[in-house]
Amino acid sequence: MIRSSEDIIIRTVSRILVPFIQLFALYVIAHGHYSPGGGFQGGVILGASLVLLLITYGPSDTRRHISGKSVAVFSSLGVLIYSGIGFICLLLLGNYLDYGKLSGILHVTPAEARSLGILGIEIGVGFTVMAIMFSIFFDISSGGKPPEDEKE
Amino acid sequence: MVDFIVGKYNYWIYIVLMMIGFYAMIGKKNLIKKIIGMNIFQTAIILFYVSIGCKKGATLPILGHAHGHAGQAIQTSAYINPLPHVLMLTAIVVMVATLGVALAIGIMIYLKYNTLEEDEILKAVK
Amino acid sequence: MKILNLIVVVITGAILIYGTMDMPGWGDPDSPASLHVSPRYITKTMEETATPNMVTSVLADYRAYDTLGETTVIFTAGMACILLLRKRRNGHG
Amino acid sequence: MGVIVSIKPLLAVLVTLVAAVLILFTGERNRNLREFWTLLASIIKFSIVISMVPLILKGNIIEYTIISLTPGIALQFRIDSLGMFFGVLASFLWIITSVYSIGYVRSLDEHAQTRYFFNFALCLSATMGIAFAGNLLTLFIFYEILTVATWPLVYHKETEEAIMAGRKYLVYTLTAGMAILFGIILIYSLTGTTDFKPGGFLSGCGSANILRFIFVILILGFGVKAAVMVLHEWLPSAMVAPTPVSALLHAVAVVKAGVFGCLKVILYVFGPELLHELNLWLVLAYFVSFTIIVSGMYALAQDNLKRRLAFSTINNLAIIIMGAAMLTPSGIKGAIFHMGSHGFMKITLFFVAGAIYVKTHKENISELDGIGRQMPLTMGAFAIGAMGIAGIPPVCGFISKWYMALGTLEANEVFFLFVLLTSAMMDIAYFFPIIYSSFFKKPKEDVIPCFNEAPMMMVIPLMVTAIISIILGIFPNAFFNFFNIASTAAGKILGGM
Amino acid sequence: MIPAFDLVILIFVVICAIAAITVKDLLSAVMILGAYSFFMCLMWAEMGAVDVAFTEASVSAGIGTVLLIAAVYRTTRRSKD
Amino acid sequence: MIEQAPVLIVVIPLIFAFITPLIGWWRKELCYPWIILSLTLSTFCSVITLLTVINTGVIHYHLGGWLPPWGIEYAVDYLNAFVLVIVSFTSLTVAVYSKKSVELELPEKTIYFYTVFLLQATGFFGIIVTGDMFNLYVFLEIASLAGYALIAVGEEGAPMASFRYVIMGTIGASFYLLGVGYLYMTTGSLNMADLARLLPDLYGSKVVLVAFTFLIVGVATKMALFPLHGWLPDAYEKAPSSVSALLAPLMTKVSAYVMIRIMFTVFKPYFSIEMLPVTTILSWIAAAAILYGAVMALAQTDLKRMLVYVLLSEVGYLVLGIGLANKNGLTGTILHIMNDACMMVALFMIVGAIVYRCGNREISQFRNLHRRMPFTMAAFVIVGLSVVGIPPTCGFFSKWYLILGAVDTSQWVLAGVLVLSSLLNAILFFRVIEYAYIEPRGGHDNGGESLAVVREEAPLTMLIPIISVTAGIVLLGLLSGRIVSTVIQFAIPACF
Amino acid sequence: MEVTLLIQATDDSFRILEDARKQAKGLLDSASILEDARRQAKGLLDSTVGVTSETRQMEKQKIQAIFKGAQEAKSSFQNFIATFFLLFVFWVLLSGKFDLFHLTMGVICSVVIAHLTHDLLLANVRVGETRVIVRRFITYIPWLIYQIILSNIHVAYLALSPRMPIDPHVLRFSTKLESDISWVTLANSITLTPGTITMDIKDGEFFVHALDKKVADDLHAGEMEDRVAHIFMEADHIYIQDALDVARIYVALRKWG
Repeated sequence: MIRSSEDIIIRTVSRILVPFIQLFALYVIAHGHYSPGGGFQGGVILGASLVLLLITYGPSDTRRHISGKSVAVFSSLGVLIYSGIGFICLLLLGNYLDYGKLSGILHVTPAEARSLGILGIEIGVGFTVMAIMFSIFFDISSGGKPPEDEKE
Repeated sequence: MVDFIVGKYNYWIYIVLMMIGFYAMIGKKNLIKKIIGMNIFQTAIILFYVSIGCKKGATLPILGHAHGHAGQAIQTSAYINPLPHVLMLTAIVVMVATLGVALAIGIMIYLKYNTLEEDEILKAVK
Repeated sequence: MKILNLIVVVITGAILIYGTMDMPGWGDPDSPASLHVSPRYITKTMEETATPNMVTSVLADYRAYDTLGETTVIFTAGMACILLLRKRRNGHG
Repeated sequence: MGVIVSIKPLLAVLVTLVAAVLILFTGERNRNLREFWTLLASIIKFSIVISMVPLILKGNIIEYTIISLTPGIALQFRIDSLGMFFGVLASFLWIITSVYSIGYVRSLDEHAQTRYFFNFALCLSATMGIAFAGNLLTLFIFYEILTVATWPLVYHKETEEAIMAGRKYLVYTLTAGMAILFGIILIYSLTGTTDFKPGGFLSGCGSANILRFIFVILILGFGVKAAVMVLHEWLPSAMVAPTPVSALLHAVAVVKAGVFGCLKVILYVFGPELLHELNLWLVLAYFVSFTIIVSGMYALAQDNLKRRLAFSTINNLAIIIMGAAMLTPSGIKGAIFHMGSHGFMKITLFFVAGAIYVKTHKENISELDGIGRQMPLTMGAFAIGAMGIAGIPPVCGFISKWYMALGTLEANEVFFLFVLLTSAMMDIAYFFPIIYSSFFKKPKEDVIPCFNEAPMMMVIPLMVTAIISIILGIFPNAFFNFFNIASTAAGKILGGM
Repeated sequence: MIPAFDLVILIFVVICAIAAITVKDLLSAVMILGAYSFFMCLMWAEMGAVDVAFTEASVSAGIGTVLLIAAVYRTTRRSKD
Repeated sequence: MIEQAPVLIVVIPLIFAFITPLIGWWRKELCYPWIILSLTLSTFCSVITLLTVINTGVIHYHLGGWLPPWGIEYAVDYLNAFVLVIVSFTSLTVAVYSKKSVELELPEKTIYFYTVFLLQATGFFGIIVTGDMFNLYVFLEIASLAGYALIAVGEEGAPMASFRYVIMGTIGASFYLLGVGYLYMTTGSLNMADLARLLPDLYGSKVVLVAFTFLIVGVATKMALFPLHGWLPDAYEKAPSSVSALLAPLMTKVSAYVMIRIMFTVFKPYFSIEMLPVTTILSWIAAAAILYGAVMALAQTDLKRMLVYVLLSEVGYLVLGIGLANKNGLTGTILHIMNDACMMVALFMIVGAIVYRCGNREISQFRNLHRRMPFTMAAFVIVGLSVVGIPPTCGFFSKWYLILGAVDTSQWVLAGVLVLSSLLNAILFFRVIEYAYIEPRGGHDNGGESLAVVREEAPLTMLIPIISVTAGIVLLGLLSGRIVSTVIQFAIPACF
Repeated sequence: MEVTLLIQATDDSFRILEDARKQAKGLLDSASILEDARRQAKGLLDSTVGVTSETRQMEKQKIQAIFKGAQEAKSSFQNFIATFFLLFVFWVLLSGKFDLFHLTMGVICSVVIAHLTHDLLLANVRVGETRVIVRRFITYIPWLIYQIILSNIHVAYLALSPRMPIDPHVLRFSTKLESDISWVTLANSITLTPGTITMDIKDGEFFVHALDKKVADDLHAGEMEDRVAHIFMEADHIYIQDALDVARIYVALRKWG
């Protein structure tokens, strides 16, 4: 189903908008501490920008920006960052996800360590959500057809 | 009585929405319609939760000018209860995840039976 | 069948309305939900997590494990969609 | 009068279990080895059981607790005289049946022999468990194993008829099992224990109606295996099974397990005192007298030899229960001893039926004219068995029936004496024509009027059992103090009275 | 919180919900659902739940609608009810 | 690290699941040992947890170092720990078993299958171990989503079955969520222990009543209790065999666990018993479920579908014990959680093995199966006996406690239903055994092996789990007294 | 490499053009008295124009091809830098926080996004003086607004007049614009103007729905197109009317080359 859009307007506008959308997504992730938003919303927006690319430029062009493999790597990587941060706390003799314990290795106060921990997991969430949203959209819109030109 | 009805109109609306969604889930035959109903149903629950968190006269659950306020004591009643919001973030995520899986299954069904009507599919399965 | 569905729906609605009767008023700052657990999130968020956005601090710290679960839900959904729909041209995959 | 903890009861049960597994793994590849396992196990088992007899006779109780099943109930073996009696009987008859089965299956070249021997061993294991069980739950566990293990033996022939018989058997026995379970649970919730106690442990617990209800469902439950009339239907159908199986079913394992269960319920759970109090014994006795009379009549009407034997079995089992239901020393003594004597006699009769079938493929009585000339040893044994069943001295049946008759008198119930005598007359009426026609009637064309016995593997066991029947009739204590075991059991139960 | 505004949105939401499940054309239904989500998120924003509103806007009204549209394109717009 | 064991039970398979796709790309065949490793570690941790609980009592683990009710708490008591051990062992067994059947049924999707499979197990662990109402919901959804996907990749008709499961499952989960919301609204807490402390003052409130209703209905939907069971038969019948083997035993057991938690931990037992006639209603529904399941099973000609209905009936047993609400009844339920998990997992694995070898599940096609697959069929016989309730297999003992519980409350009809269902089960299973073992000879018994059947036993990765679970069934039966006295009697709420 | 080739090629083409023009002019001047000479000169001029349009077509393709390759080789880094700055400005506008932490974060994010999308934001833009384009674009906007107001009034008149004299029809015209960005600007301008909507663009052909004749005529007049072309320094005038601008491009190209 997905093929590159013929409509020049959509192509051009999305081409120009995508970087800004993505930056906005990162902004949302990074500023989750101060304003609404966070990893999840940012991730969804990132995913949406990729979906936009996919719709307008088709799978092959989109893969130049994010390949099928890196989607899957990102989806695993994100949750791994999250659970990994939790696990590091465990190694630092804290409970699981007890970021306060990170203050020891980050040389900041526990509250700030928690803040940084939050940022860390937001990033993880963002990765996963982005990759998964993209991949779900890809699967649903392609409906089971194998991607045309994916290299295994 | 009037107070009872007016004072909780949020809850009434949420019940109405939920019933609409619920009916679509169990009463409609079209799979996409069912999914739409599911969406409405879950959104209604989220509305309910958000209504729980509301506080009259309170502001967003973000400490305004955090650095400036450092010295002052924070009034609990000044901020909306953040916990239901957190829960609902999770619920929304769950919602979209369910939506994705449901759609994927719906597409599988369509690819196999070329229809989205439940009765026709059941006929085809047999 | 339609009637049956409607009846189920109406019964559920009736139960919900019944429950609504005892609910604390909407937006009441003294409702139990606002008094028991959440005050700590509101008052201590800066002090304990250095994060002014309470939603974020609760989401990613106090109840971080829920969020891990939530991310896992998304991950599961993604894997599920791949499992359900993606077909590989060759067996290796 | 001490309690001795010993692992022997467990060993006695396990030996056969191990044998069963070995049989299964040896399979068809090495028939001799497989049957060697059977024989070896049976002999080991018998010697283990026998080694415990002296202790029991001294009045001891042998106990072994394996594991706690629920609070208050353990998987426990406790051997007293009654259990010992049944144990000795079963383990001894297994040796003989094994020998006979080997002869039987080999000469008929049966299919699925491994399964046959496997289930046989399993049955015996379960029977031992029943005999040695220390409480109702343990007994029930082995009882159910027995039920399931016997089923493949019933449908063994795998004809349409055999399968139907198997189904019938299962329906009856499993339903009964559930009734028993329900009864046990009621008892447990009333008393918190199910340990057997000579003279019963239920008195004083619960209202009379509940106790009556428990008694009824337990007796009905065990009564199914004991083939009490109206619940007997499975037994004649199960006669399609191979003859050694019938012999085992009817003489040793299954029906005796049922009767044993009834006895346990009557004597060890409720106890004479309580039964008197609740007036249940009389009801029970009337109930089984009905069986005695009707089954006798049925037996007269049968032409198939094994079916006739089956109804005779029903008759005798009912007699045993009736004897016990008298709740008098002689009655109980007679009942217990009749378990043994009937076992020896009936197994003889079934062996004979099997031998005839193996040799001539005949199953109907009307075809047996003159067969005595062809198979004199076999038919001689048959005559001894038949006499014993009918209660003619010097065969052992006489002694047991004598005691039971005494028991009825002690209980002052002449009616039951009359029932006993009537049944004896019927025994004569349905067995003696066979003996007469087989020896004195003119043989039919296809009977070869010369000595032509079944294989020795079959004839020797049936001769042995016949001879033992006679010996027991003359010296009741000859066989490992057989009679003494029975009388100590009776004494202990009534000790409290 | 402005009650009138609140009430108007709530009514819109209900109308959208009913329309979404009654419209026979699936694509329209999905679009209406998107509108429903959007109104919902407006309402939440108005109730102070900015985070939830943001998420709803990006997820339900955004990705969710996109997924539904993709699915409808992939399958069929026709619906019997 | 021992004090971290409760969280490791969940976190290890979680992390492993995240890595599984990566591993799968590197070496596809490593996925299988990878998840086995993960589940083994998890099982190990759960056993450690159980031992710790037995030695030192209830474990409280505070995730993120936040004290409850502010943070999420793992509260592991006897009940949790026991169910955890069961669930982890079962999932490990099924994981070992799944190798061949996945290779056969889903050759192209092994990586993702194993990933989702592991996530499914993780979801179960998370549900059981948590002490927080909302956390439970999250893990419930993980398990459900994974379940939807795993079912949908089954045979013909599976997607539709799965779709109906999605709808019903979402309704159930949403009702649960709604119930949690109502509770939160009146108490302001999500922690189970905290709720248990706060709720008694509010028992008169209509909100609490509604919350309770919705929680129970939600869980009952997930559990497929009788009137809400519509999704279950198709879903579990059509799923791939290893998925049925995982989901069918565990989803219902886990839901039963949740139901016990809600009824007797979050709410005080007297609320569930006296304030509302819940337990009475539940026990009658359960009785209906038992009979319905057994009768429907009788009507089936397909073995797997028959087992699915048997499962419905087993759900009835579980709920019946809860509904009886006394010591024996609950003991029965908890014991039955273990026993039924073993029995169902064994049965569904056996069906899978039969399908693997013979390719069909019609009972009437089972002729000579005992020659073809002697060990599998022997296992089937033993498991069947256990389901029927023949001692000394474990199925008997749970039934024993349940009947005892029914007798204790003088619910004669319920006791009668239990007994009757045993008989119906007996008919069911002996019918199958008859087909598999008896080769009818048209009247003549000439003997000899007339039909030469090639012995074709299931592959070892299938056979070993089947045999070990079967052995476990007998062993657990014999050990049930020990289990009851060391674990279960402490798992029952103190007031019984 | 490409750049030198490119320059040579364009230089060649221009030399031809200039030659032809000079020739024609000279002929026109010298033979102004003679009627037939003038006619001859006119014919020559016509033929040169014919030649030019042909060669222009060829050259255009050739140049475009070369331009693309050249751009890729040359500008990926420059694009990256430009994108980065654009994005960073955007970030700062969004964030409004100027502490080190957030700025660092902004830099990191911008770098990442710029790396990922440098070929999107500034891709495909014909080489032109950015400053010129921006300046022209800004001056274009007031004009556009003016147009919008005008047509607003017109449409209001149409809508409010009792007869409703609308005459909807679809215009189809091919444009002289070349780059997608200019197409999009034109299309959006058309759409923004009330009364007209761009329905589709296919291979440089616009399909525009117009509300009545007057608006359609306005469009046909091509002023808007010309202005857009002017912004992006495209179409014919790149060769003739905007030689200066073009020259500037070459200067720039030489500098980069």
